Amino acid sequence: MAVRVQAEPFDLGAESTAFAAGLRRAGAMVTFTGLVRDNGGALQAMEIEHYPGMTERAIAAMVDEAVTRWSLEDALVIHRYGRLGPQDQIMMVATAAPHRGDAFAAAEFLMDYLKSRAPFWKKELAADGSAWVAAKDEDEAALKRW
Amino acid sequence: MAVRVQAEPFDLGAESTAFAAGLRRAGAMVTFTGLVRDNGGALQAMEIEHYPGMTERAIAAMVDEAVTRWSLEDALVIHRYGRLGPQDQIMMVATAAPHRGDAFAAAEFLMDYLKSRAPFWKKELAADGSAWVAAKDEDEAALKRW
Amino acid sequence: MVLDVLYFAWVRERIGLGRERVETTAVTVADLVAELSAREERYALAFADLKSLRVALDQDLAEFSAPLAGVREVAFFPPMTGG
Amino acid sequence: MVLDVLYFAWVRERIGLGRERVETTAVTVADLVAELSAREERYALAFADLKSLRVALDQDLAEFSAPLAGVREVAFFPPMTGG
Repeated sequence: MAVRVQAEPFDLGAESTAFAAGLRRAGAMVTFTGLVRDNGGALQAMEIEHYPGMTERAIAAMVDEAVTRWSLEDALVIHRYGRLGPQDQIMMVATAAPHRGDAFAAAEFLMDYLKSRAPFWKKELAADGSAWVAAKDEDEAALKRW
Repeated sequence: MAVRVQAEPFDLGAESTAFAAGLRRAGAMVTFTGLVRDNGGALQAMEIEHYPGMTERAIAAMVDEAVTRWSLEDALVIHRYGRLGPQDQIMMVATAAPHRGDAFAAAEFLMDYLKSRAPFWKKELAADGSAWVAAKDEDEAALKRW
Repeated sequence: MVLDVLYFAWVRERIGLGRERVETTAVTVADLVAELSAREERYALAFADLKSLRVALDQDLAEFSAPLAGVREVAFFPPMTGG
Repeated sequence: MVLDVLYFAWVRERIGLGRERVETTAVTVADLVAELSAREERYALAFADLKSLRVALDQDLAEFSAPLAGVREVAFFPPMTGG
Protein backbone atom coordinates (compact mmCIF):
# COMPACT_ATOMS: atom_id res chain seq x y z
CA MET A 1 0.00 0.00 0.00
CA ALA A 2 1.44 3.39 -0.92
CA VAL A 3 0.26 7.00 -0.91
CA ARG A 4 2.18 9.77 -2.64
CA VAL A 5 1.25 13.45 -2.72
CA GLN A 6 3.56 15.35 -5.03
CA ALA A 7 3.92 18.37 -7.31
CA GLU A 8 5.87 16.44 -9.96
CA PRO A 9 4.19 14.61 -12.83
CA PHE A 10 3.99 10.84 -12.51
CA ASP A 11 4.49 8.29 -15.28
CA LEU A 12 1.23 6.34 -15.58
CA GLY A 13 2.85 3.62 -17.67
CA ALA A 14 5.84 3.13 -15.37
CA GLU A 15 3.63 3.22 -12.27
CA SER A 16 1.25 0.63 -13.76
CA THR A 17 4.15 -1.62 -14.72
CA ALA A 18 5.79 -1.36 -11.29
CA PHE A 19 2.49 -1.97 -9.49
CA ALA A 20 1.76 -5.05 -11.62
CA ALA A 21 5.29 -6.38 -11.14
CA GLY A 22 4.82 -6.43 -7.38
CA LEU A 23 1.74 -8.67 -7.49
CA ARG A 24 1.93 -12.32 -6.43
CA ARG A 25 -1.65 -13.51 -5.99
CA ALA A 26 -3.85 -11.03 -7.85
CA GLY A 27 -6.17 -11.99 -10.68
CA ALA A 28 -7.38 -8.45 -11.25
CA MET A 29 -5.81 -5.00 -11.33
CA VAL A 30 -7.63 -1.72 -11.88
CA THR A 31 -6.17 1.72 -12.45
CA PHE A 32 -7.97 5.03 -12.53
CA THR A 33 -6.32 8.16 -13.86
CA GLY A 34 -7.78 11.65 -13.49
CA LEU A 35 -6.93 14.18 -16.19
CA VAL A 36 -7.37 17.94 -16.44
CA ARG A 37 -10.32 18.55 -18.78
CA ASP A 38 -9.86 21.64 -20.87
CA ASN A 39 -13.55 22.52 -21.15
CA GLY A 40 -13.54 23.01 -24.88
CA GLY A 41 -10.21 24.82 -25.07
CA ALA A 42 -10.98 27.64 -22.60
CA LEU A 43 -8.80 26.32 -19.77
CA GLN A 44 -5.24 27.63 -19.54
CA ALA A 45 -4.20 25.92 -16.33
CA MET A 46 -5.45 24.27 -13.17
CA GLU A 47 -4.03 25.13 -9.76
CA ILE A 48 -4.45 22.46 -7.11
CA GLU A 49 -4.07 23.50 -3.48
CA HIS A 50 -3.90 20.97 -0.67
CA TYR A 51 -3.47 20.71 3.09
CA PRO A 52 -0.03 19.16 3.69
CA GLY A 53 -0.18 16.63 6.47
CA MET A 54 -3.93 16.19 6.46
CA THR A 55 -3.86 15.10 2.81
CA GLU A 56 -1.55 12.14 3.40
CA ARG A 57 -3.38 11.27 6.60
CA ALA A 58 -6.86 11.39 5.00
CA ILE A 59 -5.80 9.29 2.00
CA ALA A 60 -4.03 6.72 4.18
CA ALA A 61 -7.25 6.37 6.20
CA MET A 62 -9.23 5.76 2.97
CA VAL A 63 -6.78 3.10 1.85
CA ASP A 64 -6.97 1.42 5.29
CA GLU A 65 -10.76 1.44 5.05
CA ALA A 66 -10.64 -0.08 1.56
CA VAL A 67 -8.36 -2.85 2.85
CA THR A 68 -10.84 -3.76 5.59
CA ARG A 69 -13.76 -3.81 3.14
CA TRP A 70 -12.29 -5.72 0.23
CA SER A 71 -9.77 -8.46 -0.31
CA LEU A 72 -6.93 -6.36 -1.72
CA GLU A 73 -3.41 -7.49 -2.43
CA ASP A 74 -2.20 -3.94 -3.00
CA ALA A 75 -3.35 -0.36 -3.48
CA LEU A 76 -1.65 2.81 -4.65
CA VAL A 77 -2.76 6.45 -4.65
CA ILE A 78 -0.76 9.23 -6.30
CA HIS A 79 -2.17 12.78 -6.25
CA ARG A 80 -0.52 15.91 -7.57
CA TYR A 81 -0.83 19.51 -6.46
CA GLY A 82 0.38 22.79 -7.92
CA ARG A 83 -0.03 24.06 -11.47
CA LEU A 84 -1.19 21.67 -14.20
CA GLY A 85 -2.03 22.15 -17.88
CA PRO A 86 -4.93 20.81 -19.98
CA GLN A 87 -4.92 16.99 -20.28
CA ASP A 88 -2.19 16.69 -17.62
CA GLN A 89 -2.58 13.73 -15.32
CA ILE A 90 -3.83 14.88 -11.91
CA MET A 91 -3.87 11.65 -9.97
CA MET A 92 -4.06 7.89 -10.19
CA VAL A 93 -5.35 5.01 -8.12
CA ALA A 94 -4.35 1.38 -8.59
CA THR A 95 -5.90 -1.62 -6.86
CA ALA A 96 -5.20 -5.35 -7.09
CA ALA A 97 -7.33 -8.22 -5.79
CA PRO A 98 -7.91 -11.92 -6.42
CA HIS A 99 -11.19 -11.13 -8.23
CA ARG A 100 -12.31 -8.26 -10.41
CA GLY A 101 -15.29 -7.22 -8.29
CA ASP A 102 -13.07 -6.29 -5.36
CA ALA A 103 -10.52 -4.47 -7.51
CA PHE A 104 -13.22 -2.37 -9.20
CA ALA A 105 -15.15 -1.65 -5.99
CA ALA A 106 -12.05 -0.58 -4.08
CA ALA A 107 -10.93 1.72 -6.91
CA GLU A 108 -14.37 3.36 -7.13
CA PHE A 109 -14.56 3.69 -3.36
CA LEU A 110 -11.16 5.39 -3.25
CA MET A 111 -12.15 7.73 -6.08
CA ASP A 112 -15.42 8.71 -4.43
CA TYR A 113 -13.64 9.46 -1.16
CA LEU A 114 -10.74 11.28 -2.82
CA LYS A 115 -13.26 13.52 -4.61
CA SER A 116 -15.03 14.71 -1.47
CA ARG A 117 -12.90 13.85 1.56
CA ALA A 118 -9.27 14.47 0.61
CA PRO A 119 -8.29 18.10 1.23
CA PHE A 120 -7.61 19.27 -2.32
CA TRP A 121 -9.10 22.34 -3.98
CA LYS A 122 -8.99 23.02 -7.69
CA LYS A 123 -8.91 26.42 -9.32
CA GLU A 124 -9.43 26.78 -13.05
CA LEU A 125 -7.52 29.55 -14.83
CA ALA A 126 -8.91 30.78 -18.14
CA ALA A 127 -8.33 33.82 -20.36
CA ASP A 128 -11.42 35.47 -18.91
CA GLY A 129 -10.51 34.88 -15.26
CA SER A 130 -10.17 32.17 -12.68
CA ALA A 131 -12.64 30.27 -10.51
CA TRP A 132 -12.55 27.66 -7.79
CA VAL A 133 -14.16 24.40 -8.89
CA ALA A 134 -17.35 23.89 -6.87
CA ALA A 135 -18.00 20.58 -5.16
CA LYS A 136 -20.82 18.68 -6.87
CA ASP A 137 -23.86 17.36 -5.04
CA GLU A 138 -23.52 14.15 -7.03
CA ASP A 139 -20.02 13.60 -5.66
CA GLU A 140 -21.28 13.95 -2.10
CA ALA A 141 -24.19 11.65 -2.94
CA ALA A 142 -21.79 9.06 -4.38
CA LEU A 143 -20.40 8.46 -0.87
CA LYS A 144 -23.74 7.12 0.28
CA ARG A 145 -23.38 3.92 -1.70
CA TRP A 146 -20.49 2.69 0.44
CA MET B 1 -11.55 2.20 -30.32
CA ALA B 2 -9.32 -0.82 -30.80
CA VAL B 3 -9.60 -4.57 -30.28
CA ARG B 4 -6.57 -6.86 -30.38
CA VAL B 5 -6.59 -10.65 -29.96
CA GLN B 6 -3.05 -11.98 -29.83
CA ALA B 7 -0.78 -14.74 -28.54
CA GLU B 8 2.04 -12.34 -27.66
CA PRO B 9 2.36 -10.64 -24.27
CA PHE B 10 1.37 -6.98 -24.16
CA ASP B 11 3.10 -4.21 -22.23
CA LEU B 12 0.55 -2.82 -19.76
CA GLY B 13 2.65 0.27 -19.06
CA ALA B 14 3.29 1.10 -22.70
CA GLU B 15 -0.36 0.44 -23.64
CA SER B 16 -1.57 2.68 -20.80
CA THR B 17 0.81 5.44 -21.81
CA ALA B 18 -0.17 5.23 -25.48
CA PHE B 19 -3.89 5.17 -24.66
CA ALA B 20 -3.57 8.21 -22.38
CA ALA B 21 -1.48 10.08 -24.96
CA GLY B 22 -4.30 9.83 -27.50
CA LEU B 23 -6.88 11.51 -25.26
CA ARG B 24 -8.05 15.08 -25.95
CA ARG B 25 -11.20 15.61 -23.88
CA ALA B 26 -11.18 12.91 -21.20
CA GLY B 27 -11.23 13.64 -17.49
CA ALA B 28 -11.15 9.99 -16.49
CA MET B 29 -9.34 6.88 -17.69
CA VAL B 30 -9.78 3.36 -16.31
CA THR B 31 -7.75 0.26 -17.04
CA PHE B 32 -8.46 -3.29 -16.02
CA THR B 33 -5.84 -6.01 -16.28
CA GLY B 34 -6.58 -9.70 -15.83
CA LEU B 35 -3.74 -11.88 -14.50
CA VAL B 36 -3.25 -15.64 -14.24
CA ARG B 37 -3.78 -16.58 -10.60
CA ASP B 38 -1.54 -19.41 -9.50
CA ASN B 39 -3.97 -20.88 -6.95
CA GLY B 40 -1.44 -21.13 -4.16
CA GLY B 41 1.46 -22.32 -6.29
CA ALA B 42 -0.23 -25.38 -7.84
CA LEU B 43 -0.69 -23.90 -11.30
CA GLN B 44 2.01 -24.59 -13.89
CA ALA B 45 0.38 -22.92 -16.89
CA MET B 46 -2.87 -21.74 -18.37
CA GLU B 47 -3.91 -22.57 -21.92
CA ILE B 48 -6.39 -20.20 -23.49
CA GLU B 49 -8.30 -21.40 -26.54
CA HIS B 50 -10.45 -19.08 -28.62
CA TYR B 51 -12.63 -18.98 -31.72
CA PRO B 52 -10.72 -16.91 -34.29
CA GLY B 53 -13.05 -14.61 -36.16
CA MET B 54 -15.91 -14.83 -33.69
CA THR B 55 -13.68 -13.49 -30.90
CA GLU B 56 -12.85 -10.24 -32.67
CA ARG B 57 -16.45 -9.91 -33.86
CA ALA B 58 -17.95 -10.50 -30.39
CA ILE B 59 -15.57 -8.06 -28.68
CA ALA B 60 -16.13 -5.37 -31.32
CA ALA B 61 -19.89 -5.71 -30.73
CA MET B 62 -19.35 -5.24 -26.96
CA VAL B 63 -17.26 -2.13 -27.55
CA ASP B 64 -19.94 -0.75 -29.92
CA GLU B 65 -22.57 -1.40 -27.26
CA ALA B 66 -20.46 0.37 -24.60
CA VAL B 67 -20.10 3.38 -26.89
CA THR B 68 -23.87 3.68 -27.28
CA ARG B 69 -24.45 3.39 -23.52
CA TRP B 70 -21.79 5.72 -22.16
CA SER B 71 -20.05 8.88 -23.21
CA LEU B 72 -16.66 7.39 -24.14
CA GLU B 73 -13.79 9.14 -25.80
CA ASP B 74 -11.92 5.91 -26.41
CA ALA B 75 -11.85 2.22 -25.51
CA LEU B 76 -9.29 -0.54 -25.95
CA VAL B 77 -9.50 -4.31 -25.46
CA ILE B 78 -6.46 -6.60 -25.69
CA HIS B 79 -6.93 -10.33 -25.02
CA ARG B 80 -4.31 -13.04 -25.29
CA TYR B 81 -4.66 -16.72 -26.16
CA GLY B 82 -2.23 -19.63 -26.04
CA ARG B 83 -0.01 -20.73 -23.17
CA LEU B 84 0.49 -18.38 -20.19
CA GLY B 85 2.35 -18.75 -16.91
CA PRO B 86 1.36 -17.80 -13.35
CA GLN B 87 0.89 -14.01 -12.89
CA ASP B 88 1.12 -13.44 -16.66
CA GLN B 89 -1.18 -10.74 -17.96
CA ILE B 90 -4.13 -12.31 -19.80
CA MET B 91 -5.97 -9.26 -21.03
CA MET B 92 -6.61 -5.59 -20.51
CA VAL B 93 -9.39 -3.11 -21.05
CA ALA B 94 -8.97 0.67 -21.10
CA THR B 95 -11.75 3.25 -21.22
CA ALA B 96 -11.72 7.05 -21.25
CA ALA B 97 -14.63 9.41 -20.67
CA PRO B 98 -15.28 12.99 -19.58
CA HIS B 99 -16.37 11.77 -16.12
CA ARG B 100 -15.30 8.88 -13.92
CA GLY B 101 -18.72 7.22 -13.66
CA ASP B 102 -18.84 6.50 -17.39
CA ALA B 103 -15.23 5.29 -17.54
CA PHE B 104 -15.77 2.87 -14.63
CA ALA B 105 -19.16 1.62 -15.84
CA ALA B 106 -17.93 0.98 -19.38
CA ALA B 107 -14.86 -0.91 -18.11
CA GLU B 108 -16.97 -3.10 -15.82
CA PHE B 109 -19.53 -3.70 -18.56
CA LEU B 110 -16.79 -4.78 -20.98
CA MET B 111 -15.27 -7.08 -18.35
CA ASP B 112 -18.60 -8.72 -17.52
CA TYR B 113 -19.29 -9.36 -21.19
CA LEU B 114 -15.75 -10.55 -21.96
CA LYS B 115 -16.06 -13.07 -19.10
CA SER B 116 -19.22 -14.72 -20.38
CA ARG B 117 -19.76 -13.72 -24.00
CA ALA B 118 -16.36 -13.65 -25.69
CA PRO B 119 -15.42 -17.10 -27.03
CA PHE B 120 -12.41 -17.89 -24.85
CA TRP B 121 -11.91 -21.07 -22.81
CA LYS B 122 -9.29 -21.47 -20.13
CA LYS B 123 -7.57 -24.69 -19.15
CA GLU B 124 -5.46 -24.88 -16.01
CA LEU B 125 -2.44 -27.17 -16.08
CA ALA B 126 -1.09 -28.39 -12.75
CA ALA B 127 1.31 -31.14 -11.66
CA ASP B 128 -1.65 -33.39 -10.83
CA GLY B 129 -3.45 -32.89 -14.14
CA SER B 130 -5.36 -30.33 -16.14
CA ALA B 131 -8.90 -29.03 -16.06
CA TRP B 132 -11.06 -26.62 -18.01
CA VAL B 133 -12.09 -23.64 -15.94
CA ALA B 134 -15.85 -23.79 -15.34
CA ALA B 135 -18.02 -20.74 -16.00
CA LYS B 136 -19.31 -19.26 -12.75
CA ASP B 137 -22.98 -18.59 -12.09
CA GLU B 138 -21.98 -15.25 -10.61
CA ASP B 139 -20.36 -14.22 -13.89
CA GLU B 140 -23.57 -15.01 -15.79
CA ALA B 141 -25.57 -13.19 -13.11
CA ALA B 142 -23.29 -10.14 -13.43
CA LEU B 143 -24.66 -9.54 -16.95
CA LYS B 144 -28.11 -8.87 -15.56
CA ARG B 145 -27.09 -5.53 -14.10
CA TRP B 146 -26.55 -3.98 -17.52
CA MET C 1 -26.65 -28.77 -47.07
CA VAL C 2 -22.98 -28.81 -46.15
CA LEU C 3 -21.92 -27.13 -42.91
CA ASP C 4 -18.57 -26.33 -41.33
CA VAL C 5 -18.95 -27.63 -37.79
CA LEU C 6 -16.46 -26.41 -35.17
CA TYR C 7 -15.79 -27.72 -31.67
CA PHE C 8 -13.95 -25.93 -28.87
CA ALA C 9 -12.50 -26.68 -25.42
CA TRP C 10 -13.74 -29.95 -23.89
CA VAL C 11 -16.26 -30.46 -26.71
CA ARG C 12 -13.30 -30.54 -29.10
CA GLU C 13 -11.41 -32.91 -26.81
CA ARG C 14 -14.33 -35.32 -26.41
CA ILE C 15 -15.11 -35.46 -30.12
CA GLY C 16 -11.42 -35.59 -30.97
CA LEU C 17 -11.37 -32.93 -33.65
CA GLY C 18 -11.73 -29.19 -33.93
CA ARG C 19 -13.53 -28.86 -37.24
CA GLU C 20 -15.27 -30.99 -39.84
CA ARG C 21 -17.56 -30.66 -42.81
CA VAL C 22 -20.97 -32.22 -42.27
CA GLU C 23 -23.51 -33.05 -44.93
CA THR C 24 -26.92 -32.84 -43.31
CA THR C 25 -30.65 -32.33 -43.83
CA ALA C 26 -31.13 -31.06 -40.23
CA VAL C 27 -33.61 -28.19 -39.97
CA THR C 28 -32.56 -26.89 -36.56
CA VAL C 29 -29.42 -26.98 -34.41
CA ALA C 30 -31.17 -29.56 -32.21
CA ASP C 31 -31.72 -31.78 -35.26
CA LEU C 32 -28.02 -31.53 -36.10
CA VAL C 33 -27.07 -32.42 -32.52
CA ALA C 34 -29.35 -35.51 -32.67
CA GLU C 35 -27.86 -36.53 -36.02
CA LEU C 36 -24.26 -36.20 -34.75
CA SER C 37 -25.05 -37.94 -31.44
CA ALA C 38 -26.46 -40.92 -33.34
CA ARG C 39 -23.21 -41.24 -35.29
CA GLU C 40 -20.76 -42.31 -32.60
CA GLU C 41 -20.40 -42.60 -28.85
CA ARG C 42 -17.92 -39.68 -28.64
CA TYR C 43 -20.49 -37.32 -30.16
CA ALA C 44 -23.22 -38.62 -27.85
CA LEU C 45 -20.88 -38.04 -24.92
CA ALA C 46 -20.01 -34.49 -25.99
CA PHE C 47 -23.66 -33.56 -26.52
CA ALA C 48 -25.02 -35.43 -23.47
CA ASP C 49 -25.93 -32.27 -21.54
CA LEU C 50 -27.07 -29.43 -23.77
CA LYS C 51 -27.46 -27.11 -20.77
CA SER C 52 -23.67 -27.12 -20.44
CA LEU C 53 -23.21 -26.26 -24.11
CA ARG C 54 -23.45 -23.16 -26.22
CA VAL C 55 -23.86 -22.86 -29.96
CA ALA C 56 -22.93 -20.14 -32.44
CA LEU C 57 -24.29 -19.86 -35.97
CA ASP C 58 -21.98 -18.00 -38.34
CA GLN C 59 -20.18 -16.67 -35.26
CA ASP C 60 -23.24 -15.32 -33.45
CA LEU C 61 -24.58 -17.01 -30.30
CA ALA C 62 -27.86 -18.81 -30.98
CA GLU C 63 -30.42 -21.16 -29.42
CA PHE C 64 -30.53 -24.90 -30.04
CA SER C 65 -33.98 -24.37 -31.51
CA ALA C 66 -32.60 -21.99 -34.18
CA PRO C 67 -33.05 -22.96 -37.86
CA LEU C 68 -29.98 -23.81 -39.93
CA ALA C 69 -31.30 -22.40 -43.20
CA GLY C 70 -28.65 -20.20 -44.79
CA VAL C 71 -26.06 -21.02 -42.14
CA ARG C 72 -22.52 -21.96 -43.20
CA GLU C 73 -20.67 -22.37 -39.90
CA VAL C 74 -21.93 -24.00 -36.69
CA ALA C 75 -19.79 -24.02 -33.52
CA PHE C 76 -20.34 -25.98 -30.31
CA PHE C 77 -18.54 -25.11 -27.07
CA PRO C 78 -18.91 -24.89 -23.29
CA PRO C 79 -19.87 -21.63 -21.56
CA MET C 80 -17.15 -19.08 -22.22
CA THR C 81 -14.52 -18.13 -19.66
CA GLY C 82 -12.78 -15.04 -21.00
CA GLY C 83 -11.42 -12.03 -19.20
CA MET D 1 -5.45 28.85 24.54
CA VAL D 2 -3.38 29.47 21.42
CA LEU D 3 -4.42 27.82 18.17
CA ASP D 4 -2.85 27.49 14.73
CA VAL D 5 -5.65 28.51 12.39
CA LEU D 6 -5.30 27.58 8.71
CA TYR D 7 -7.31 28.75 5.70
CA PHE D 8 -7.48 27.13 2.26
CA ALA D 9 -8.79 27.94 -1.22
CA TRP D 10 -11.26 30.86 -1.36
CA VAL D 11 -11.37 31.09 2.44
CA ARG D 12 -7.63 31.82 2.34
CA GLU D 13 -8.14 34.33 -0.48
CA ARG D 14 -10.96 36.18 1.29
CA ILE D 15 -9.13 36.40 4.60
CA GLY D 16 -5.88 37.21 2.86
CA LEU D 17 -3.64 34.76 4.67
CA GLY D 18 -3.09 31.04 4.87
CA ARG D 19 -2.20 30.62 8.51
CA GLU D 20 -2.15 32.59 11.76
CA ARG D 21 -1.83 32.02 15.50
CA VAL D 22 -4.98 32.93 17.39
CA GLU D 23 -5.28 33.47 21.13
CA THR D 24 -8.82 32.58 22.11
CA THR D 25 -11.15 31.47 24.90
CA ALA D 26 -13.63 29.95 22.42
CA VAL D 27 -15.16 26.67 23.63
CA THR D 28 -16.38 25.36 20.28
CA VAL D 29 -15.48 25.88 16.63
CA ALA D 30 -18.65 27.97 16.26
CA ASP D 31 -17.44 30.25 19.07
CA LEU D 32 -14.12 30.69 17.29
CA VAL D 33 -15.90 31.52 14.03
CA ALA D 34 -18.00 34.15 15.83
CA GLU D 35 -14.89 35.64 17.43
CA LEU D 36 -13.01 35.83 14.12
CA SER D 37 -16.04 37.19 12.25
CA ALA D 38 -16.35 40.00 14.82
CA ARG D 39 -12.72 41.01 14.18
CA GLU D 40 -12.85 42.30 10.65
CA GLU D 41 -15.07 42.44 7.58
CA ARG D 42 -12.86 39.99 5.61
CA TYR D 43 -13.39 37.31 8.25
CA ALA D 44 -17.13 38.00 8.40
CA LEU D 45 -17.21 37.64 4.61
CA ALA D 46 -15.27 34.37 4.61
CA PHE D 47 -17.49 32.85 7.32
CA ALA D 48 -20.79 34.28 6.03
CA ASP D 49 -22.20 30.91 4.95
CA LEU D 50 -21.11 28.05 7.19
CA LYS D 51 -22.96 25.51 5.03
CA SER D 52 -20.39 26.15 2.31
CA LEU D 53 -17.51 25.63 4.74
CA ARG D 54 -15.77 22.64 6.27
CA VAL D 55 -13.58 22.52 9.36
CA ALA D 56 -10.81 20.14 10.42
CA LEU D 57 -9.46 19.86 13.98
CA ASP D 58 -5.91 18.57 14.14
CA GLN D 59 -6.37 17.37 10.54
CA ASP D 60 -9.59 15.42 11.07
CA LEU D 61 -12.92 16.65 9.68
CA ALA D 62 -15.20 17.92 12.46
CA GLU D 63 -18.50 19.66 13.08
CA PHE D 64 -18.81 23.38 13.88
CA SER D 65 -20.31 22.33 17.22
CA ALA D 66 -17.16 20.41 18.17
CA PRO D 67 -15.24 21.50 21.31
CA LEU D 68 -11.76 22.99 20.93
CA ALA D 69 -10.37 21.59 24.19
CA GLY D 70 -6.99 19.95 23.51
CA VAL D 71 -6.96 21.05 19.87
CA ARG D 72 -3.83 22.66 18.42
CA GLU D 73 -4.67 23.16 14.76
CA VAL D 74 -7.96 24.36 13.23
CA ALA D 75 -8.44 24.56 9.46
CA PHE D 76 -11.28 26.18 7.51
CA PHE D 77 -11.92 25.45 3.85
CA PRO D 78 -14.62 24.93 1.21
CA PRO D 79 -15.91 21.46 0.31
CA MET D 80 -13.04 19.47 -1.12
CA THR D 81 -12.61 18.82 -4.85
CA GLY D 82 -9.93 16.18 -5.15
CA GLY D 83 -9.56 13.29 -7.57
